[in-house]
Amino acid sequence: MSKIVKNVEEAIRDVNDGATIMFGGFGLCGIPENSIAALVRKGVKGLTCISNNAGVDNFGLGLLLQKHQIKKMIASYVGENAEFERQMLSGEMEVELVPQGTLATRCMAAGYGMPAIFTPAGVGTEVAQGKEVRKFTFNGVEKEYLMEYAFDADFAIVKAWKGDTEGNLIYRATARNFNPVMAMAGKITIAEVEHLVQPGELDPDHIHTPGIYVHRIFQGEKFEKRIEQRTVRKK
Amino acid sequence: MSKIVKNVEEAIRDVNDGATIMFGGFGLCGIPENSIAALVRKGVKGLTCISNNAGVDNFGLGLLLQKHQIKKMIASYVGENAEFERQMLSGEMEVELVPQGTLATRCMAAGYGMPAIFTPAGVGTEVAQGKEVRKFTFNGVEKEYLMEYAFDADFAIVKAWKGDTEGNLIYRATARNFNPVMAMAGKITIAEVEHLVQPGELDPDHIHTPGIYVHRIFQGEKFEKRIEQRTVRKK
Amino acid sequence: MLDKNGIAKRIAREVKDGMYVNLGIGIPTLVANYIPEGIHVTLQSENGILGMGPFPFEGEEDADFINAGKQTVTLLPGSSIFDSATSFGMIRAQKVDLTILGAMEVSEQGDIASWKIPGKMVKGMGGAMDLVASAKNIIVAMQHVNKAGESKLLSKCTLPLTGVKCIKRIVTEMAVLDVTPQGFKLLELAPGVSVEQVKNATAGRLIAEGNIPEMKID
Amino acid sequence: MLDKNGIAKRIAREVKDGMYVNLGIGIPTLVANYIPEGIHVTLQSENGILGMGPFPFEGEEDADFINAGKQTVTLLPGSSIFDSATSFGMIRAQKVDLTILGAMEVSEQGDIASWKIPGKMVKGMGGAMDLVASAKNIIVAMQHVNKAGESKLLSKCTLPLTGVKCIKRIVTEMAVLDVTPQGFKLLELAPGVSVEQVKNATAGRLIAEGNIPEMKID
Repeated sequence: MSKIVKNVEEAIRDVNDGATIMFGGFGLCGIPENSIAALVRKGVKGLTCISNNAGVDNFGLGLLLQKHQIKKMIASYVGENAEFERQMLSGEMEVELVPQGTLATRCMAAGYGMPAIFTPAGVGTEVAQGKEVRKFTFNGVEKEYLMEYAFDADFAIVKAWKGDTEGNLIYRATARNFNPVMAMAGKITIAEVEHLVQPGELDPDHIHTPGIYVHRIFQGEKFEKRIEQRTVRKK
Repeated sequence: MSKIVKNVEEAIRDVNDGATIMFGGFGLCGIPENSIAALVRKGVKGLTCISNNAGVDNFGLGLLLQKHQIKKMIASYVGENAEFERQMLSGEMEVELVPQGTLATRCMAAGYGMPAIFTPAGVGTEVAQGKEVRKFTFNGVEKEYLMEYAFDADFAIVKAWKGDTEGNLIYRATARNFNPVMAMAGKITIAEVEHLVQPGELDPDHIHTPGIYVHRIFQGEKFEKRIEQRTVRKK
Repeated sequence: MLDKNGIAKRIAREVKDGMYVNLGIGIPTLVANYIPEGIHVTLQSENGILGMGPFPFEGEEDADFINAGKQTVTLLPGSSIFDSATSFGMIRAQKVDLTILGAMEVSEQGDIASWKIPGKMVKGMGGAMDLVASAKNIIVAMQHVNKAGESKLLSKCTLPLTGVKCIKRIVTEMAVLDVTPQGFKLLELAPGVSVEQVKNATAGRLIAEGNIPEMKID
Repeated sequence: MLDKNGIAKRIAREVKDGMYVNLGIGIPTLVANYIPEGIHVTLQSENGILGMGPFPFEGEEDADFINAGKQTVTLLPGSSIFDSATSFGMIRAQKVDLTILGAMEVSEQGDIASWKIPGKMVKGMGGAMDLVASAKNIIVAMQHVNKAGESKLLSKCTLPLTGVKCIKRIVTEMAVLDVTPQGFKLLELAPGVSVEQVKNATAGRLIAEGNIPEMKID
């Protein structure tokens, strides 16, 4: 039973209309760009996407947005995307804005088999509407917390730097971000990697995502790795 | 403000009678043996120890046990220690047995600033006595979960393979075990390492415990690294 | 009647290609020795290993490489190491396909007792409560009767429980049995064991319908 | 009146040796440029960095190395990388000593609004709600009045909140103020700014007792 799929089309073969999908990445950093492009080509519709951001107008999840493939977006920050704002304000797309830490922790909760977690983020704000608020004394301080539920995603699609045929993944620098917590959380987890290697080539002490979480893995055909804000200093 | 302390005595200088301490390690693997020995020498009493195991009669936490320094032990498995069993059955020492995953997750909860977590472990058993039981539907299955509280420990004492002067830690193989989750959870975290190195010598992508969690670090004088069950096969 | 290795051999037949398997201490550990050729199985050890290998060669043992039974082990190519919270996270999230563990008692409801004899022995539950509460597929490997000759398959457990309504299948030296709403359903007999013998050794309700086949082991 | 860099300079004086500091987008980011020599500070970026360094040299930028503002950055020796759950875990657990962020409005109770203008702009809260709900020490860096000339220091916020009763200190182009049970307490004035000017620019209760010293910046 090999986890290797021969290409991105095979990896997303059963991602159908109406699926709930987690996408790793922060901004355009560490996004599964090959898989996103394939989902655009496949034309699946009515997707619920869980991702910290929504890409930019012509890259990342912005490509799915342009084709109106996203029914609902669950994200923490969507500021860099004019088409997103248009679809949201016009009501064409449903949007659930979630604090970034809550987003990450709801992924983690799913990956750790915890149905719900408590966080102080959003207490007293509109994020708390309709949610259970509970007081806990933690480290000697009494404080209110929101109960937030683990995400329930059909697929997690992540991008790693290196992966082996057992599904073990290693991320590079801040391209790690949401990828490990989402990889743990998907019912089916698809990993696209820059370098697919043989078992034994990755140091067991340095694996970020143990292979048990990864169901399908492939080496991406091409990684553009676009930079959103190129900031440099002179030599 | 350096995190480096010159020796183990300085590292445990303010561990006083009645302190609650987390000890990393699984069995005798990855235990902070220099710190344990120093606590024995210091003679602090009335300790509450949170550790998966309680050492063996003449090594690890067993040494603190022999000197009657432990008031209460919170552990998941204590089967290898005759003196432990004696003190427990005689009532000399208070014992709270906690499922291993619950133990780890209660540490993690503290490290992640989550006052409580939900786990199915122990539902319907004596572990559930007096605890809140709550039903959740998670991944389509309704199930009962116990609410378990984050630990509140004055100190976490961990052992790592390599550490740098910023407090970043890397563990080796299964000596990792509880060390990273406890390192995150202590109000004051003390790390003894086999190799203390300069900033920049550890790859940022391979740090298991970011330095922010570690308050004091030192290179242990001597590591015996005793093996509990030597099992081998013939060449 | 099977010996311990026989029980392990029979259980090894439940292991399928691609599975992630957690083996408890005792008989379950022996299962690793009998996994059929050509089947790729990854062993999880709850102290933080995926891809656990055999014991090290003499002189190559290393204190930093142990399994959940504190035995020195090796890692296979493609293995990974993780912390205890992650380990039990993957257990709770049902990423581990099959859990095999020992027991002192199993009830016909699928309850299991395995960690405590009041006033006598309290070693602690270790990871057993987490495993039984979460695993989607649990096989108990144990003797059918205890050292006093009393059945360990009961209508109700007498010892403190490890978990409730969680055990699906039991393999003993005498038989393979499933826990069903009607009771222990006898599926297979060990070579040379009769239905009558299993009935006598089973205190809980036993269902033995039709012709019970003999276990296939080798 | 201070310019943006002046505000950043003043805030940099709040940063102490050994601190872990999270800097928000905008003015807070500038604070990094003014941290006094000889003080060792570790910058946290909530996308998963401890030990964030300056922007890369031209031609050395790398798409895999960005900060929470999506800008290309470098790592300093002794840095570490971690996932988003760990990042916000350390924020919730109050391991980050000081958080500096911008705001649209702050109330005299310490409430903050910073993420949404109904019907107009909804960028999302990003990590701001997590940061303000957890941080033990938060400084807001902002202009005293908005582009329409209206005060941003109010008795009550009018925009959707980011967090309640969490802001301790505010540094604007005009003043340093603390949030106290009695209202905004004026601590320091920017060079050339009078108490009267601050009063006029502050819609919430302002407490200006005794002789208000001038800010020290350089």
